[in-house]
Amino acid sequence: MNYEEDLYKEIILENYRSKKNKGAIEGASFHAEGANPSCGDDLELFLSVNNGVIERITYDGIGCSICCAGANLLCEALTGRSFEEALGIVAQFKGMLLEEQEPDFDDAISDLEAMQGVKKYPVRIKCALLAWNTVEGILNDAK
Amino acid sequence: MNYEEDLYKEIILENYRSKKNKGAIEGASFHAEGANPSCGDDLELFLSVNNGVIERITYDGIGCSICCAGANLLCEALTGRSFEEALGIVAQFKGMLLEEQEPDFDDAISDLEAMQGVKKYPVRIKCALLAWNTVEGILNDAK
Amino acid sequence: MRSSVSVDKTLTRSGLDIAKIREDFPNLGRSMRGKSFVYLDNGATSLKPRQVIESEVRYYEEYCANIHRGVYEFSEIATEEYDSIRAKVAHFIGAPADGHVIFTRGTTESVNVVMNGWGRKNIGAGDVILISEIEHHANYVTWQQLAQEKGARLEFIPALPDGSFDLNNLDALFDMPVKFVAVTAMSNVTGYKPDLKTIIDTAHRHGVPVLVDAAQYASHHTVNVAELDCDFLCFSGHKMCGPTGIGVLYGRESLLEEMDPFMYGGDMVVRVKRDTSSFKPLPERFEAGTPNIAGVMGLGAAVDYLQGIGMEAIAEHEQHLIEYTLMRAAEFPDLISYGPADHSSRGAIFSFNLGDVHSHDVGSILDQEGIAVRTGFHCAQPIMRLFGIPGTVRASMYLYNDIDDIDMLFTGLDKVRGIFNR
Amino acid sequence: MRSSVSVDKTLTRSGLDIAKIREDFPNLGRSMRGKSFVYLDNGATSLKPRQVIESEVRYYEEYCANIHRGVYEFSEIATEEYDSIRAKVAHFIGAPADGHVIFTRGTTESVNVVMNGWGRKNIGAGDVILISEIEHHANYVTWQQLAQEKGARLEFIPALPDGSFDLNNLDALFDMPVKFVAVTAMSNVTGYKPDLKTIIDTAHRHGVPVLVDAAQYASHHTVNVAELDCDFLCFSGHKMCGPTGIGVLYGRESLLEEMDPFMYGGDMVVRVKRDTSSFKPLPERFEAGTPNIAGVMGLGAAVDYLQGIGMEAIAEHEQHLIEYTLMRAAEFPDLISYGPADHSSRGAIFSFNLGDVHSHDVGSILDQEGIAVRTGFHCAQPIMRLFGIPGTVRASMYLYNDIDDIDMLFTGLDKVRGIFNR
Ligand SMILES: Cc1ncc(COP(=O)(O)O)c(C=O)c1O
Ligand SMILES: Cc1ncc(COP(=O)(O)O)c(C=O)c1O
Repeated sequence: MNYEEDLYKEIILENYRSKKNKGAIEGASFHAEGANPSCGDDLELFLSVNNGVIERITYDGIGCSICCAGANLLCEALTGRSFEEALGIVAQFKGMLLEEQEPDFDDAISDLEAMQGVKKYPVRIKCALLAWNTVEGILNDAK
Repeated sequence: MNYEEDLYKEIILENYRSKKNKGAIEGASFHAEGANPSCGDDLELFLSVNNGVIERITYDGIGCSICCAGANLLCEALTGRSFEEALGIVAQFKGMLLEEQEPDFDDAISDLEAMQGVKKYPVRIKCALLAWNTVEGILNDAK
Repeated sequence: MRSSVSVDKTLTRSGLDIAKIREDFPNLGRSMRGKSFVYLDNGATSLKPRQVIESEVRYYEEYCANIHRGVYEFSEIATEEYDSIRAKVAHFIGAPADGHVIFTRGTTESVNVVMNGWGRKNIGAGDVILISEIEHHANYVTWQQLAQEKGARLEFIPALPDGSFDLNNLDALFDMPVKFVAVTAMSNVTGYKPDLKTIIDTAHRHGVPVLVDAAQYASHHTVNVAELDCDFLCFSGHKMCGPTGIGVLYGRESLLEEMDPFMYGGDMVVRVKRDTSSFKPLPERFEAGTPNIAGVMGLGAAVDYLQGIGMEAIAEHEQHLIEYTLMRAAEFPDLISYGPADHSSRGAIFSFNLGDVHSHDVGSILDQEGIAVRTGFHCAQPIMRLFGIPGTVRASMYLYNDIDDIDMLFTGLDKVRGIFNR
Repeated sequence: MRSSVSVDKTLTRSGLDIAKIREDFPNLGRSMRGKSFVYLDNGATSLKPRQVIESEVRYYEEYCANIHRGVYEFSEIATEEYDSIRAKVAHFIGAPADGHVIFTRGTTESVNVVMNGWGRKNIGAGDVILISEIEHHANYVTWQQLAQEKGARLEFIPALPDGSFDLNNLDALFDMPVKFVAVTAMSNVTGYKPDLKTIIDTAHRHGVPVLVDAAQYASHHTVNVAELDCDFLCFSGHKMCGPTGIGVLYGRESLLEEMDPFMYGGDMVVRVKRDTSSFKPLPERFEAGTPNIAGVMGLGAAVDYLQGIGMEAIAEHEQHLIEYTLMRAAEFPDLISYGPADHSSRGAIFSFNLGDVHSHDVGSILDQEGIAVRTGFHCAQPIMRLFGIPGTVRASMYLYNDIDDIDMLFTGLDKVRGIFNR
């Protein structure tokens, strides 16, 4: 087990550093906050939705690399999805980290599999999932 | 070390059983209460004093054998004494149990030496001294 | 010396192998005042098995770290252990969720957490707090002081001369403006176990919550708070083979949710602003500051230990001991024993006086014979007033006691009589 | 691996033989994540020396009994030990009498005992409670909640950007209706040690009592409450080589005497009547119920251990460590360290951030290298607001840390930069 390859692999660091989906959306259709107080992770999610489709999704706030990478991957994966599709991806992502499910994402979002290594570091799982749990709340409330 | 000879010797049990000095004095010149709550010792002392001399002294209440024997011995030893003499005897008795003092009581009150064995049983010392500390309070306040 | 022909005595009805159990307790191998040690003061605190001591040592030696705070392995292990023991305790008492189990220093703190958090908020002038005269001071003085503070009234479930309850007119008590009931599950003086179910059901019919002081009960019996339907349950680790300094408060979720925290500090807040703070959910809200982590580890080991032996078997074994004790007591005409004659409503606590010998003298002579009992009022002055006595000698038993211990107690009492009847 | 050519590094200026001291701590021989273990989270809790662990085991194995209650030998021994440790602690902090030392679960409970007993009685609407923004939540939220409850106001000793105090206009603060001052002796974030003497003397000139939170201070420095002239002093055993679940509240006699008890129960009452009770004198009045007896035994052993080594030598050794740490930190241009630049007012706590790497990542990578530090806001959100940051990485040292530990920390930080600068 090598944490540099599991936790701090290139693709995670890239997603962590990416500013593409960072920042607020003015007049967002949905907005929610999520925090892991004991870790110092504190995020906001913004969704603009049109005709039941997530047109744009961004995050803002402070979090560790795993948390931010998880948030950026989420934004990438859920853009252009319907709520139904989005919930499916969330379920698959959480299943990968919380249960024994082998991930089997569409090619377009296969980057999500990069987070599988987090599973070996139980305390970091909640970092990886912060954005995902937050969006799940939004999607379920909106149903 | 044999507790039957130190603690429960005949002379202590006799003093414990003696009812001679037990009971209240109506219209006593002095009266005080003393208790060791954790042991269940709870005594009252009554003194009738005339011309600076203790004419009669009694105790009442509940206490273990060591406590009651100590009280009865006190009544015997202090009857007929001036406050000055009484305080001297109290000091000598406490010195015997609390310090390294070898007892050297007058023949008339040499029974007090029977209590010396209590010294080997530290938790019982406060039983033996309950009446003595109480009378010391009375005598000092009256000075 | 402990007799060696006691096979049939140690293999009791309950099927427990007491001789083997005794090997787990390092204290039992020792001598006191030069005599082999007989421990009959379990009502005050229990001895600790090796397994419990070792679990504390393991925490200190192997993964000593604070919980809920570290990003490193040892802190993670400590946190996981701590949380898993909360789950274990919740399971042990049949609590519906882990979050309803709060770790305290002991029964006394548990009762005070409820007095402060629920009592101070809900009890006012003219209200009645219903307790009993057989309560330990922890479950008496606490409510008495709240009543004083608030101008409320303390009232009592009627007690019979033997210290048991008369529940015939229980319902009528609730004609008074009763706001809270606090009652023991087992008297630490007589071992009497009230019919809690009736008390709780009656109180609930009148919408009144009930706190159960299980300090003496939980160590000897299976507890199921869901079945019992009590609102609060309090007990102490040190009386159930666990360490000192750790105890439990179980609370019904809806009541815990409305309670003020007992203490403020780290680990119980989410966000601290200049003038306000928001608090964590249950149970953290009630566990400010660094808890007794090693104590929790030890408590977990104690629960494992007791469950490994079986609470039913322990209760049965002790039932056997108290029956034997009361049978032997009947041989002493000058022995006055306190508590209900009906064995089935009694735990293994034997309170008595020997003629007019003061309890302190009895205890002191037994001590010289290597036998540990407690004397005095046992932090329960109200029941002493009920009995009209200043104190008792109390022999209280636990799973490792056997018939030999009881026989030695009575041999000791013979000695007392020998001395005082000289 | 720990380097073996470190003789000159472990024999520090203070003359302490750190290699020998390290042998007393079983944890230090262990490995974490497969690396040799470096413990730099002493601000959260300290490791425990063998001597402390053994003293608890000895109590459990040899004379396990409740205190103040038994008439038998083991209970007498336990009671004597317990009382003698109170005297030992009183001596350790220079308290004028044993009765002014109250055993609690830890600093958090100590502060809450004062808030409840003194604060609730003496602080009312419009009054000011003077604290600081560098307080730990235990000494912040507690007073904040009291202020909320009473309609009182929380005000702060002014803090400079580095987290130290500006005491120039201290006197003028008392133009406000200040009723109580609560202040830390050493920040758990920066190690800053305020000039307590000035604060206490000024407060006293205005007739205001001062509580000192010595949770971080007492483990590393000689404390003398008589010289300091503080009114209350709070600290925790677990941060000073002692067990979890035990702490101390020192109080000035006249203030303790007027305080309401925090908890009610056994061992703190003299007489319980139907509707009223009379309470025991100090300190028992504040120690209801069975205390953490084993914890007290361990605390006694911890005091012996620390005194055997010498508090002055410990403080000097740590001064050396923090100076070395800050010197090495200067090599990292992207490292931002928090706290006053003046070493002489700082204990051995090193809080920092590395560029814009989140503290959790730093801590996590250090963990993988076997190094235990703490990350986040350290139960001190107000000082984080002052610094304008969400958290820090904190390395906090103790007597068994050496230069090697610091070097390994910086090697770990190199690793962090390597990963994040790829
Ligand atoms: C300065 C300070 N005060 C108070 C506390 C609280 O101490 P405890 O958690 O032992 O109650 C701590 C430790 O976390 C601290 O560092
Ligand atoms: C019935 C009962 N309630 C409460 C207590 C108080 O328990 P603790 O001293 O562990 O807080 C005891 C034990 O002394 C007890 O026997």
